[in-house]
Amino acid sequence: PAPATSAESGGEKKTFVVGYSQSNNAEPYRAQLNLQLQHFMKQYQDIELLPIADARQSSATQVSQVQNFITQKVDALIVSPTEPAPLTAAVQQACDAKIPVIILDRTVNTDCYTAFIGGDNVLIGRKAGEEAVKLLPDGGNIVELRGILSNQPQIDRDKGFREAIAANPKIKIIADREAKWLKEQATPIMQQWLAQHPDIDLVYGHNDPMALGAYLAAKAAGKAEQIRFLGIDGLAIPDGGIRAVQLGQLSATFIYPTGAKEAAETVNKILHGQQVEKEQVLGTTQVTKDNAADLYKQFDLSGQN
Amino acid sequence: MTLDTAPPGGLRRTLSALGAAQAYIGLVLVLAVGIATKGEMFLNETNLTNAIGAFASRGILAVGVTLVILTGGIDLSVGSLLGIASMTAAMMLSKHSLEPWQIVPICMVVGAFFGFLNGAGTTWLRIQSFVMTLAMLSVVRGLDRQVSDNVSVGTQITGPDGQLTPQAEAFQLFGTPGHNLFGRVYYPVLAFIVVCVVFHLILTKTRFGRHVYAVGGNPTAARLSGVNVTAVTIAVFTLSGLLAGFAGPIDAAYSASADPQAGQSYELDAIAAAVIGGASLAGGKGTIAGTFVGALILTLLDNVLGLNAVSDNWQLVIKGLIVVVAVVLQRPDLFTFFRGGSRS
Amino acid sequence: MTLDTAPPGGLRRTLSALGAAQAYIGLVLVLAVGIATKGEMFLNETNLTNAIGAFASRGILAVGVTLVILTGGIDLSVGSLLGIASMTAAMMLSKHSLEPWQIVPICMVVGAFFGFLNGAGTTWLRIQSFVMTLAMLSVVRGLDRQVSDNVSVGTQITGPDGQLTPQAEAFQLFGTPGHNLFGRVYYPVLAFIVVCVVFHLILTKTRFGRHVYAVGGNPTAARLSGVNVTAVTIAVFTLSGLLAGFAGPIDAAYSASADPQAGQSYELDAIAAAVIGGASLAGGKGTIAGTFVGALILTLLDNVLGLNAVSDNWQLVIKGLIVVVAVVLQRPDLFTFFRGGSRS
Amino acid sequence: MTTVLAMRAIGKSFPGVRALDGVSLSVGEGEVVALLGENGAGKSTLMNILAGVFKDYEGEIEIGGEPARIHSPKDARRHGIAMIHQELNLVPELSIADNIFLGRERVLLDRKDMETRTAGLLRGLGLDLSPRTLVKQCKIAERQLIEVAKALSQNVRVLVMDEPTSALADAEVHRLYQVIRDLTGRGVAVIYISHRLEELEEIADRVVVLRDGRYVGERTSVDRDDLIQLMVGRPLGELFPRKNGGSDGPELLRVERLSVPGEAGSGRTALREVSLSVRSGEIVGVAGLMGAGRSELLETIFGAYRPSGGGMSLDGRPYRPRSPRQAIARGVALVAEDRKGQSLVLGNTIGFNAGLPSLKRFLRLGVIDRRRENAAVEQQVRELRVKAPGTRFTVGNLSGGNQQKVVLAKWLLTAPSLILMDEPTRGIDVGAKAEIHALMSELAAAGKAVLVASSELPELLAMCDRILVLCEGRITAEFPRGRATQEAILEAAMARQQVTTT
Ligand SMILES: Nc1ncnc2c1ncn2[C@@H]1O[C@H](COP(=O)(O)OP(=O)(O)OP(=O)(O)O)[C@@H](O)[C@H]1O
Ligand SMILES: Nc1ncnc2c1ncn2[C@@H]1O[C@H](COP(=O)(O)OP(=O)(O)OP(=O)(O)O)[C@@H](O)[C@H]1O
Ligand SMILES: O[C@@H]1[C@@H](O)[C@H](O)OC[C@H]1O
Ligand SMILES: [Mg+2]
Ligand SMILES: [Mg+2]
Repeated sequence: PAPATSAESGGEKKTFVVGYSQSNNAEPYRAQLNLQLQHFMKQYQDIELLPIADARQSSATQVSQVQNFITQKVDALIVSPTEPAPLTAAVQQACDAKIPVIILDRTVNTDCYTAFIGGDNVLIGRKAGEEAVKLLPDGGNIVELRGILSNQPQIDRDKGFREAIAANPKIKIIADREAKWLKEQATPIMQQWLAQHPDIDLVYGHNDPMALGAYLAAKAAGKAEQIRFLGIDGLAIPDGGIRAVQLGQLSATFIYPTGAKEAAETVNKILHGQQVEKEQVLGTTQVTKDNAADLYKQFDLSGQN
Repeated sequence: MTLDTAPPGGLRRTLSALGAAQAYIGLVLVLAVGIATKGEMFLNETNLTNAIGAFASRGILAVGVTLVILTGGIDLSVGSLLGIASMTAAMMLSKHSLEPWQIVPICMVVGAFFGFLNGAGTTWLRIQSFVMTLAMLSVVRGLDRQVSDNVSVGTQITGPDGQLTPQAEAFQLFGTPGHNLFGRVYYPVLAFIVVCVVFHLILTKTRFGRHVYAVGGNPTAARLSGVNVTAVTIAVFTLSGLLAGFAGPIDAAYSASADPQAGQSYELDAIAAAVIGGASLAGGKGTIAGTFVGALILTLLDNVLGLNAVSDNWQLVIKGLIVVVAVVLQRPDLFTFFRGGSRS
Repeated sequence: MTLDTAPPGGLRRTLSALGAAQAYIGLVLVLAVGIATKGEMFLNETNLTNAIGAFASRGILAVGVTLVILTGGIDLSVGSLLGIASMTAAMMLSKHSLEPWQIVPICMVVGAFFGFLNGAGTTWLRIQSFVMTLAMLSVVRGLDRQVSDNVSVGTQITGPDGQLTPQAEAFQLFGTPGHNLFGRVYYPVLAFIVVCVVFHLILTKTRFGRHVYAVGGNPTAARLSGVNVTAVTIAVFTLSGLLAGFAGPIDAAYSASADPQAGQSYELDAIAAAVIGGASLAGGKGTIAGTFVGALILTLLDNVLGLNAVSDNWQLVIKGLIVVVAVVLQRPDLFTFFRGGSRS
Repeated sequence: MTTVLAMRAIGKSFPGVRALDGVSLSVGEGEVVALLGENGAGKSTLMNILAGVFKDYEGEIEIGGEPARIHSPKDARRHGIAMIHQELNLVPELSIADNIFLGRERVLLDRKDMETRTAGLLRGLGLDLSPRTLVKQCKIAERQLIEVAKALSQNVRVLVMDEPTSALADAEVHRLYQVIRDLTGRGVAVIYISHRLEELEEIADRVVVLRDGRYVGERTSVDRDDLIQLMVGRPLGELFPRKNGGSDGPELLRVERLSVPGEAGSGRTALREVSLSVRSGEIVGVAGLMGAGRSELLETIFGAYRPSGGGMSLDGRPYRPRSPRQAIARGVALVAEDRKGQSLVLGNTIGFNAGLPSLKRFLRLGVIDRRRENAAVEQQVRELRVKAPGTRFTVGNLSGGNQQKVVLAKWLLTAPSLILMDEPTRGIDVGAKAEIHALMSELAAAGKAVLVASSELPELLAMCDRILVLCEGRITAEFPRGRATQEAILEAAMARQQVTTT
């Protein structure tokens, strides 16, 4: 067949196709990540991001999504695993198929990937713990709302937090329960805690929705003023943690970086044969009343796209 | 020749009253455990209101699902319908600043519309309701996530002055904890009770109610008696959707936001409430009173276990066991059923 | 006057073959879309193996659930049972270094045990299977989370030399992607097909199979025809549990770990496969072939939509719609059903 | 006499079956027309068309001279047509009153009114039941009368009764006649389907005969042989072939002081110290009024209920069946009273149903030998002359009588030594009835023992070597062949609390 006689001569301009498998779009944090990734990927003219594949919390679904992307022969693959182990073999398959893989946010148990980009949940937990120590100089009672117990971020956020509050032995975690990352689950749990413990000083939520669900319950009981609330995520959306800090509902939240920008950069470098750093651990920013407005502006993507 | 083997009137009445009381034994059991372990902390008004309020939107779904179950069908889509209704409510509030009293009917229409499609699919296309409503669950959840862009939409809308808008202020009365009608009545609880009373009356006092039971109890007989089986079936699915739509704003107000995942797996809770309350999935058998009791059992059980600080894992175990015990205890034939000799 | 009104043999066979072919129209539709849009990319062996492999454990659950549905019951606990079996497998491997061939029977016994309890509850305690298995779902999930301490247990166990232990190496053959028996056969797919064949034969060729259909079709008539209804019911629940136990190691190997949440909501997929395949939740109607087709429709649909990079929200919508279309198309009376006029 | 109803050139096809072809029928004011025909002749189908059960059919219907378009039960009701269907069509979970007014309630129920009117209707039919009683608590015969009450509660011009008496005993049947006469007196046209020719003699003004979906003629006088000739197209042998019964075979079944507790909830009668015996080669009848405990006696012998006292022996060995399964294993079979509820898996095929209790016979290495099974089923079904396109036909689509034959086939395939028959000829046409009677005789002649409960006294009188009479769960009389008369049996059947022996 005759060579293509298109306008751009030489066929030099190749478009790279990138696939991304997200563990669950319906979590606001991840929706935000998707939005940001699409935004930053657009900056690169020669890269096309396929519609994001949503595993809807199912590892099996996610494995087949990765396999589908291999079948489609994408040029690079980004994965935010639901869990480390299940995706390991699939990532290995991609690796065997010579597809560069960028792991976002949660790890896998193989080092056959090109780059890992993610937050440090132990660090975030520790920062939250340090803030708690600051907020409760004379000690106090903390209740902890946990994410899904088997999720690694939950484990790490708990671990870091407990390490940090050990600094003040008068600070005690008097109750903790699983609220599955959901606002709606946190409210009734907090209502029960308020009935059981008249002396709660601080609520530590493993994410902002849970902290805010507890806030609703405390506000209803007229105790919102005497209790402090800490969350994690710090999303720049109207319903997110930054706004809640601005409104004084949360004392602070900690930005769990999406890594979208870094992922886009990394993909671009890989596709153009440049070197990338294999482990890119992102820091966190504490959101306070003072920096909230700026941070919101910085991360707000609603006007763009 | 006929009734003479029955026990004399007085005794018979006592027995049948006992039979009815029997249905509440599961609930009494849960209440007893609550009072025994936590006394006033459990039994006070705030705690009970909180506990029932947390389940109210699912309770309302359960009423709709009961109607469907009575006709011998099932409705798995109610959780999704509640989800899209709560999203509709939050968007109407945040994007269009509609008044709460405008929002509720809109949500009900949205729910009823999808419910109607469920009914149309099961009757005109003759798809088993399990498949039809499972497909609807998927479709509606997809639409919900699409319109919301997967981002939760808050209902605490502030005006330029930083204060809640009047609409958002009023919307809180639908169930944001701490906001009561007339300073005393928690709307979700009230709404749940009113829905139960209304549908109890519909089922027991109206022609439509009889037809619902007839369609579930013996569809052929119903048809031959001139009951419009198709219309009744479509109606119950539509009502179930309508109630899910009605529950949407309550759910949104409760969380002060509409989450794209809102209502996920609520259908199981709703069906469980109906079935624990004595509804038979074979159709024709069940009552709203039973569903109400079933809902109370589920939510108070959660509450009691929570107040007793039972660990999350054991909560799951104990909850399963207590549901079994409650269901066995409230069998009307409990006293006779170990004696055997009855037809299987 | 008696058998002579039947159509001549040839015609009869053709008609009944057509009726059977009809059941596959939904599947053909999905295949056609896949081939039309993605051609070789869709139709190649690797892709199909991947697609079916992803659903295999749920497909196996669907076979067990079909048995239960055939008797007129339902089994909501299979997802939990798969979960605890996968946890059992991972723990046997990591804590006790058992050989894979020892692990599978242990998992099957675990599953069968809980399945037996389901059967005992529905028969001896006469609890509706929906409630009984929903309670079991909760109890078993709680136990699963308790024994695992809410931490997922990996199956890629390494020895002191940093290499996988021989047991862990072998365990991968149960379904870790990329590991094939004899370098060619992907075990989950093989296991699913074998389970289908075995249970197809059991249902069609044995007395037990007939009894399953009889119990679902009319339990009273079954009992009066000498069928031990209780035993059959207990047996189907036990088999359903057994199959969930069998699927556990597959799921663990597929994920290279047992997650305490593994199998969550698989029951809905399993029931959906059975019902899309033509099983009636009223009991007495359904086949394993149908369930197999139902499972294929579900998983290939996911695959086709994924390969076509349909956005996830629209995937949910389209999936729901296609399921409806597939179910309508594969009705055996499709050609006549718009003409109406059938009894009931 | 003015014509109230005219059906012209009615035709109806089902997949694979031409059920009706060009049938016409007219009925005048106050006239009782009987429809007669073999099982599967199309009687129910014709009447179902009239009652709006089917949307599609060929032909025309006129009511009171006006063309009537009847395509739904509602249409039928609007034209004043009410039908008592062959199979009971009540909603078990609803009360009698709710059932009677189902489909005709006011938007807001007027319970008081419904219950008062129901009480009146029930009284008129001699039923002493509260209108609030749930139908599931009523016995079959009571349910049948409730169906009658339901039809009567409407303002009818045409009343169709499809075998209304199949579950009724004599006393109730006579009350029903009275009701019919009241109606015809008021000008109502009645169409009456029954296989009991003696009933037609009493009640019908005219008999219309269908055969294979076609009209074959009509008579204004009931001449038995003539009608049978018209129905089956050939003369029939003797109706009751058993001439000189009696058996001196060994005792096969012995029941001694058997007691079973009753059950208030389901209206089950208690059995009190029932003793009886059946020899092989013997046919023993059980008579009694409705609710006397006949069905319960047979079902207990079959292992369906656990007795509270007494004992049984079979073939000289103790016999304590704890389930029907064990009874079947000992060579006992029960042709149950309610074929729809107790005997058939309606949604499955003839072959499935017929083979169910005898599968063991066809096992080879644990696997069912389909060919042997099919051959046996086909042969049995053919011998009983079941009218169906094949053994893979769905049982639920058979005519009532043919369903009953499938039940018989199913039990004959188990090769039983003791056959318990509960109303074995209910809903069976005369021809088939004669065949079943012949079959009973054959079975007895082959050394089997037959214990048969029936509400048709002529049948019992002609077929049985001995007749036992039950009243309120007690045996109140026993008559040897020849000594029994209808009067004596009825007297014993009503002999409450006292025992007579002859
Ligand atoms: N829904 C149906 N589908 C297929 N065939 C049917 C259906 N209903 C009736 N038939 C067939 O139509 C024919 C007439 O049946 P019908 O019930 O009218 O007989 P019948 O005269 O009432 O007999 P019986 O005396 O046994 O009640 C039979 O061959 C029957 O199998
Ligand atoms: N649990 C039950 N469920 C349904 N029907 C039942 C049940 N128990 C008894 N019956 C039915 O109730 C009726 C009354 O039975 P019983 O043996 O007392 O009467 P009978 O003498 O056989 O009278 P007849 O057969 O004339 O109605 C029978 O038809 C029996 O089959
Ligand atoms: O809120 C986030 C949650 O949705 C995700 O699954 O894990 C990290 C959390 O911060
Ligand atoms: Mg008939
Ligand atoms: Mg009887």
